[in-house]
Amino acid sequence: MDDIEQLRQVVRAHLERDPGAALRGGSLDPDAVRRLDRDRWRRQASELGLPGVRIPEEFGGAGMGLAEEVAVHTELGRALDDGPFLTTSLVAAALVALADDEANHDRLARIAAGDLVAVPVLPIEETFPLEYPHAKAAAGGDFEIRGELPCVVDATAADALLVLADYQGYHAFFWVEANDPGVEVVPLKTLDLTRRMGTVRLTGARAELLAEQDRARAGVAAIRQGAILGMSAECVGAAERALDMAVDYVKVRTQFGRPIGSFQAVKHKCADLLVSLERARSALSVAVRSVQHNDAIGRRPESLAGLAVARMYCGRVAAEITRESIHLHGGIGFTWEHPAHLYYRRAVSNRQLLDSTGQQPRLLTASVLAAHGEDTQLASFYAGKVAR
Amino acid sequence: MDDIEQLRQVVRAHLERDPGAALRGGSLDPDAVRRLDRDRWRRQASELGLPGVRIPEEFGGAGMGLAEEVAVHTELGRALDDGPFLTTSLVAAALVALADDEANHDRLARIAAGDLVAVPVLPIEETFPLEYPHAKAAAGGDFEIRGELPCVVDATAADALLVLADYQGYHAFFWVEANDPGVEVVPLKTLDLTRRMGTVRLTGARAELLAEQDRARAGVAAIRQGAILGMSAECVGAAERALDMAVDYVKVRTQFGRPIGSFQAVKHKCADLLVSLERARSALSVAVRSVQHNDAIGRRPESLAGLAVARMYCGRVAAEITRESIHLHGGIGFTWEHPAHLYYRRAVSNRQLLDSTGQQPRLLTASVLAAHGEDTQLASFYAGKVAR
Amino acid sequence: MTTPATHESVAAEAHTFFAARAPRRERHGMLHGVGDDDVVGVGLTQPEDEAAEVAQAQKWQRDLFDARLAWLDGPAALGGRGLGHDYVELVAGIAAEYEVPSTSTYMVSHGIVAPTILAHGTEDQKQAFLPGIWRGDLICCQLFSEPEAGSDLASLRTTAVRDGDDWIVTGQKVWSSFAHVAKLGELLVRTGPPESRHRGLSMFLMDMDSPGIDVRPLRQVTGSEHFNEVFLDGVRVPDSRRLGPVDGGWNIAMTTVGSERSVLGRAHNGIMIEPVIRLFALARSTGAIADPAIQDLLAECWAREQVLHETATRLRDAGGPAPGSVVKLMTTSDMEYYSDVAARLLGYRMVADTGAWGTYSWSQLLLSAPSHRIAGGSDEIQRNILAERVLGLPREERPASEKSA
Amino acid sequence: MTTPATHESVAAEAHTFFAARAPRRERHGMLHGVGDDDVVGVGLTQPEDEAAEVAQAQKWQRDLFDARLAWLDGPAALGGRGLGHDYVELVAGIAAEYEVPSTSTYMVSHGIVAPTILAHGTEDQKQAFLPGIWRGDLICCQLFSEPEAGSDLASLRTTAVRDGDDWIVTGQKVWSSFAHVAKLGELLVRTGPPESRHRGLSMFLMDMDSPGIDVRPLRQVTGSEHFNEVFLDGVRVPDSRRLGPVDGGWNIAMTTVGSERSVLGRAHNGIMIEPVIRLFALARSTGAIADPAIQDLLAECWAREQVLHETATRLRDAGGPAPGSVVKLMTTSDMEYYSDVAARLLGYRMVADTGAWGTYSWSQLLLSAPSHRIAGGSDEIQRNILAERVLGLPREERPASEKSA
Repeated sequence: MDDIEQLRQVVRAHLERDPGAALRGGSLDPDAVRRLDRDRWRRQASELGLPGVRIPEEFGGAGMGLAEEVAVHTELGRALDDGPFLTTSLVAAALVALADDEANHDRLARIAAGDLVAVPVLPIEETFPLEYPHAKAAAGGDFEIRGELPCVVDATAADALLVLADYQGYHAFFWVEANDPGVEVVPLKTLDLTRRMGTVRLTGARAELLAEQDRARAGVAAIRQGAILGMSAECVGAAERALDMAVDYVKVRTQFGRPIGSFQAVKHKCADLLVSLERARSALSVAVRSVQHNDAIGRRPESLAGLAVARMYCGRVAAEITRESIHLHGGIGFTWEHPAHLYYRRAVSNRQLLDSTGQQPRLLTASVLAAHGEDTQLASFYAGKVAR
Repeated sequence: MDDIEQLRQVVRAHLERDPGAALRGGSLDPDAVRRLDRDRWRRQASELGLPGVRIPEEFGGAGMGLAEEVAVHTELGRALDDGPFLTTSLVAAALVALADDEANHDRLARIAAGDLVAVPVLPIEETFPLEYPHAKAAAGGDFEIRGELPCVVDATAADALLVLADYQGYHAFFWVEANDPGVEVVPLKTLDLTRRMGTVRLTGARAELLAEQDRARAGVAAIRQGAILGMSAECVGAAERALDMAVDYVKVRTQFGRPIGSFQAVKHKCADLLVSLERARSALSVAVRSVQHNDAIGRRPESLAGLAVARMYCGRVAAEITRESIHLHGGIGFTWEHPAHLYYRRAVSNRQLLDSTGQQPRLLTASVLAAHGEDTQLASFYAGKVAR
Repeated sequence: MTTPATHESVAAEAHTFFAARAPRRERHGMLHGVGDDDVVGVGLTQPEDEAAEVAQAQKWQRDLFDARLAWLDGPAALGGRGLGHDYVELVAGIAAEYEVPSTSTYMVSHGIVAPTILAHGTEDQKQAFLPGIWRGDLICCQLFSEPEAGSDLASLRTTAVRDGDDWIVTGQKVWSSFAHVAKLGELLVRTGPPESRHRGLSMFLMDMDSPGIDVRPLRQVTGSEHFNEVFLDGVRVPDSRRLGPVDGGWNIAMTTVGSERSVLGRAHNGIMIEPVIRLFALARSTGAIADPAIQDLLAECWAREQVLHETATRLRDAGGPAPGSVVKLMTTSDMEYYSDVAARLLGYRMVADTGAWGTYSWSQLLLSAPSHRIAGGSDEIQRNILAERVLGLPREERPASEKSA
Repeated sequence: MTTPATHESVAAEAHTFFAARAPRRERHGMLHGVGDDDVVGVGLTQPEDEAAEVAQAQKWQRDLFDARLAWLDGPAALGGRGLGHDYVELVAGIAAEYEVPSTSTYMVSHGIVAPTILAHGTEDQKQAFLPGIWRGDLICCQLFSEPEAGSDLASLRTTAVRDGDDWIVTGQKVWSSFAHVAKLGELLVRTGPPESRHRGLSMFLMDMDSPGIDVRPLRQVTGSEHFNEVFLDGVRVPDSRRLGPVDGGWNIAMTTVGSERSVLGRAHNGIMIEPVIRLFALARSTGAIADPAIQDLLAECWAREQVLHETATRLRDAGGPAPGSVVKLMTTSDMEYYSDVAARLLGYRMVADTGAWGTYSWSQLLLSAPSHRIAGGSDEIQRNILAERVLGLPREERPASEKSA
């Protein structure tokens, strides 16, 4: 067993001992997920070091690499975990990229300890024509932000928000305490019942400027790239588990005097799903390797074709596998009590977020053309859409 | 059995007694198809009245309706017949629309008798930016045409060509004798081995003007609509037969001590193909009914959504079924001697011609929008592309 | 009335009836943001709305029956009108022009149970039940599937044991639509030994308020409670309620399953609130309609709808075997296609309910799509039916273990 | 050489070898209209070109072997270089930088037969055949399938009967690639009674010029003649040519079939002439690249190619069961996808050969696509393998009729 696989086993064992809302048995109460189980999150921090996976060791983290972080996302997806790992790890990655100062080091240490839940507030897709919140200088060296963003993951559980805002016509990152009177978080009913989301309304929230322009861009890149890899990995994990569940079920469910898993239609369906799963795993590893390569040569990540491959495949495959898993479970698969639909919900929700505008395939084509030196109008056209 | 079904049985029985090159057994020689078997075509005329199916009775035809003609095309597709019914029936339909004079009546009578093989020479798709041949007046009241068109069906077997040309900036139809020294037909190697095609080169061919402007437009409409229905029907027929062959084969081929048709994977594949076949049949009948309705109210047919449905489905489904039929035949399915590939070739070839530019789906959307009174920019944009 | 009914006279009656009770339906066409944004329709109502819906449907159905417009093709002696099926379609077409209340409560009653009683019931049974069912008083449900007998209906275990003039029924049924509001259940039970399989089943018409019946709603993944578990503990059913001969229930069940399939086929089309035109409207509202790739997807949706309708009509008229299986397989595939297109159009707007009209509501279609492949006989069972009954492929040989049993 | 080989030293040798014999490969990138417009590669050559191709391949392979670059991971005692698989990939990567002749003639010899002999042969057999195979003198073929034994290999009927030190082989084989040019055939025959099925098969290495062998090419739907029927009439094969024990051929065949699958997996990628980049070039040349719907299709093609390569590498490194089956299923699906995209891009230009570069030639891909689903074990067999060996689903119970036999 290699290191990554070992790490996955450790995380899996912990999540089995101390499961999230999805796998605790019984009917899932969406309202329970909307509130974060802080004690459990601290246990994941103290017993597993979860929030600090990639935070440098000097700030209390484990200082692991990208591949390890992706493995953790995969396991959390497999368990449909409802903790705030996705969002806090994005904030941690951004903070590392944004500023190397005392206040930030302190934040990173508190994140690693599980004491601080901080959430990124920015549109996930670069091409989507959303308005960013606007920031302006306020008294006492602070700033004031106004704006609204829908579907912010973990917003209802956040202690602090890392907000990307428009400041004097440029992108800048701000730190906002969630209990500021200028912050309102409206909980949303979500398709994915194991993922909390909220609309964040900033009505003159007091904010601390962390970074602007070039450094802010690095933070945006870290968050977007991390979100893509994280959600893609969750998809792979959720799909793995959904297929396992279906395979286990068809081995024991009998009809016509034999396990339904001995019928060729069922066997071939499962085999096809396995092939799909391998596609998703490969898409994820294409993305991870392309990011590693890109980091090594220090290029901007957003237009990476490798990331687009993961965005196209992981969500689509996970939605396929989790949907077919419901089908393979027959009648009980579409009852509320059975967890099959929870996997489908996570898969579809991530798929939607991974390519919210349906533009990823054509962006990929544009970047392939660009990489071949075919800097045609098309490539420039899409490059223009990506660039800021 | 209804009338249409009875007609199909009659045609089928005749084609079984007197089969075309595809079903005569043994290895098909593509060169044999390139030449037309005139005697057989005359037999189809005298014994079955084939070329005159829709030619009015007063000119020696059978004067049947659209549904009957489509049924004949379906049977000919089923038998992969290599006779010139598709092209001669298009010319006949155009002649009826173009001019009600003695010369034309005579042509119709000769077509109905199987003595005249005339072929339409025009680009099949309205949106394709092909240049039309150019006509100019010549001595003796005649005209002279120059231009080239590739992939003209039955060109190598034609006695005469019905050419759509540009005359003084408008469309006009001309009659050209194939033995004119200004006509050169270059035989082409075809994907569909049971369909002859040639490139028609007109180098000052002498031509008789049949109709121009409005009347020409009616002829264009008759030919395009007829070609779509004819090829769509052939697809349905070819797909039917390919599925029948596959089903017959899997009933008798045994592996693992049982007919392979008893394996669920094979059974379900066949069932899915049956569903696809029903889709194609329905698409064809949607198209036929929409044309009948349109004819009744006297509108232009080109932008008919119903025709687009047939163009989208019939070729695609036939290609799917004929390809899977090869697969279901196992190893022998991809040998040259087995006819399975001939069906696949016809299906793909027709599919390519039925939507040569991939524009049919979006044209359909535009016409749906237009029909709902949503005369948006989009609808006008595509309407503009269609209109001449 | 002494003059015989004609298309014209019945149409006039229908218009009069509907116009007096319901507003004309406005054609929203491609408007987005107008009206209810529910995209799935029947069976997906949340529990709290259901009682009102049932009451409204009952009132409506009673009036319709009294006006002799409810059962146009039924025998006059039983309260029907004695007309042809063309009259049914005629009146349905006219009803669609008005904002009539949903009568999906009667989907099983009128689409499945009533035809079965008409085909297999005694004269007494027909007289006793059919007028009430068509008048809307007797909502019906179907009690076939069991936890261990889904696709393999012949293996069911709920038993009926003869006791004088009665049968005593014990066991558990599941996936029963409308059981929680039904008065009459069409019940398939084992009256022979287990190894007799399909040759030892009988059919009964059971009063749903009999002692010993416990109906428990099952919550579906959409959050709605359309299906039920039904526990039967020593329920007494008079022998006079037996439909067909003892141990002769299988053939009757097959009639029922056939009707069910075509009802579901219809339901998916008719009751769905025009999903395709909704998708066009959605694409217009987001501006995605300008994208040629989206135009291609919409064209495919539109073509699928045309093809499905044509197929349903064509196969019904042709009278060949198993048309319901073809229509059902097409329908499930179409539903998945539509929900994929909706997802493509909506992007992130499908992941949370921000209150925007006609966005998050599509997630219900997405969530309900998998259930359509199971309900009314799984897609796999439909493929077996087509392969065996239409294409004549060999039945799967039973495994040796079962043969020796 | 006395210094041990390093990546650097072998790379240098390879560059020296290739540079002396072949021009550098120019990267055509997305140019359309340059070079050969064949899009399918191996096995689809028309018969007339084949003799020249084989002669060229033999010369090339001999030089490569003599330069010790042909069998890098083979044991030194047998003419190999004794290095790791990484060296094989290193040299293959360098070869791809030059316009080297196609050695697809050796696909079966090196990919399938040689590894089988190495794994199962006696020392004498290895010495007798492996150097010759790797030097290119012995082209090999595989003689497994029969007309009545395709997917069901265990039912094959060709028999070998012991006669002193020889076996007498009689029967018919089919779908044998390269049999018409091969010197050595890996032959699977029945040595036990028919009802022993897979337990009564033995493997032999047969000289293809033995009396009694009649090889007849089979013309495929593409018009090429890649496969053969092989008729065996009393062919004498010495017992010394037996590979493994009598009646022990099945396990050897399974090794072979496993290699075949991964060779086909590789072949579809490596030997295909970069279909994806060709599709990009085609779309640029027709202007279709400006259509967003086409851009989406091309992206899917590009992603599929990345995913396939990654999967092949990942599963090989992971060492789990049946990686070849996954790769094969992906490959056939990808091939069909590419040919569909080509058809979409070409429209009417695919229906007849007008002589235009890189248009009609795509029809060969379309025509060959169905054969990929059969060759090397049908897709259905691959799915069974994955379901049973990877997912642990139950084997299909044999029908009662066979059990009783």
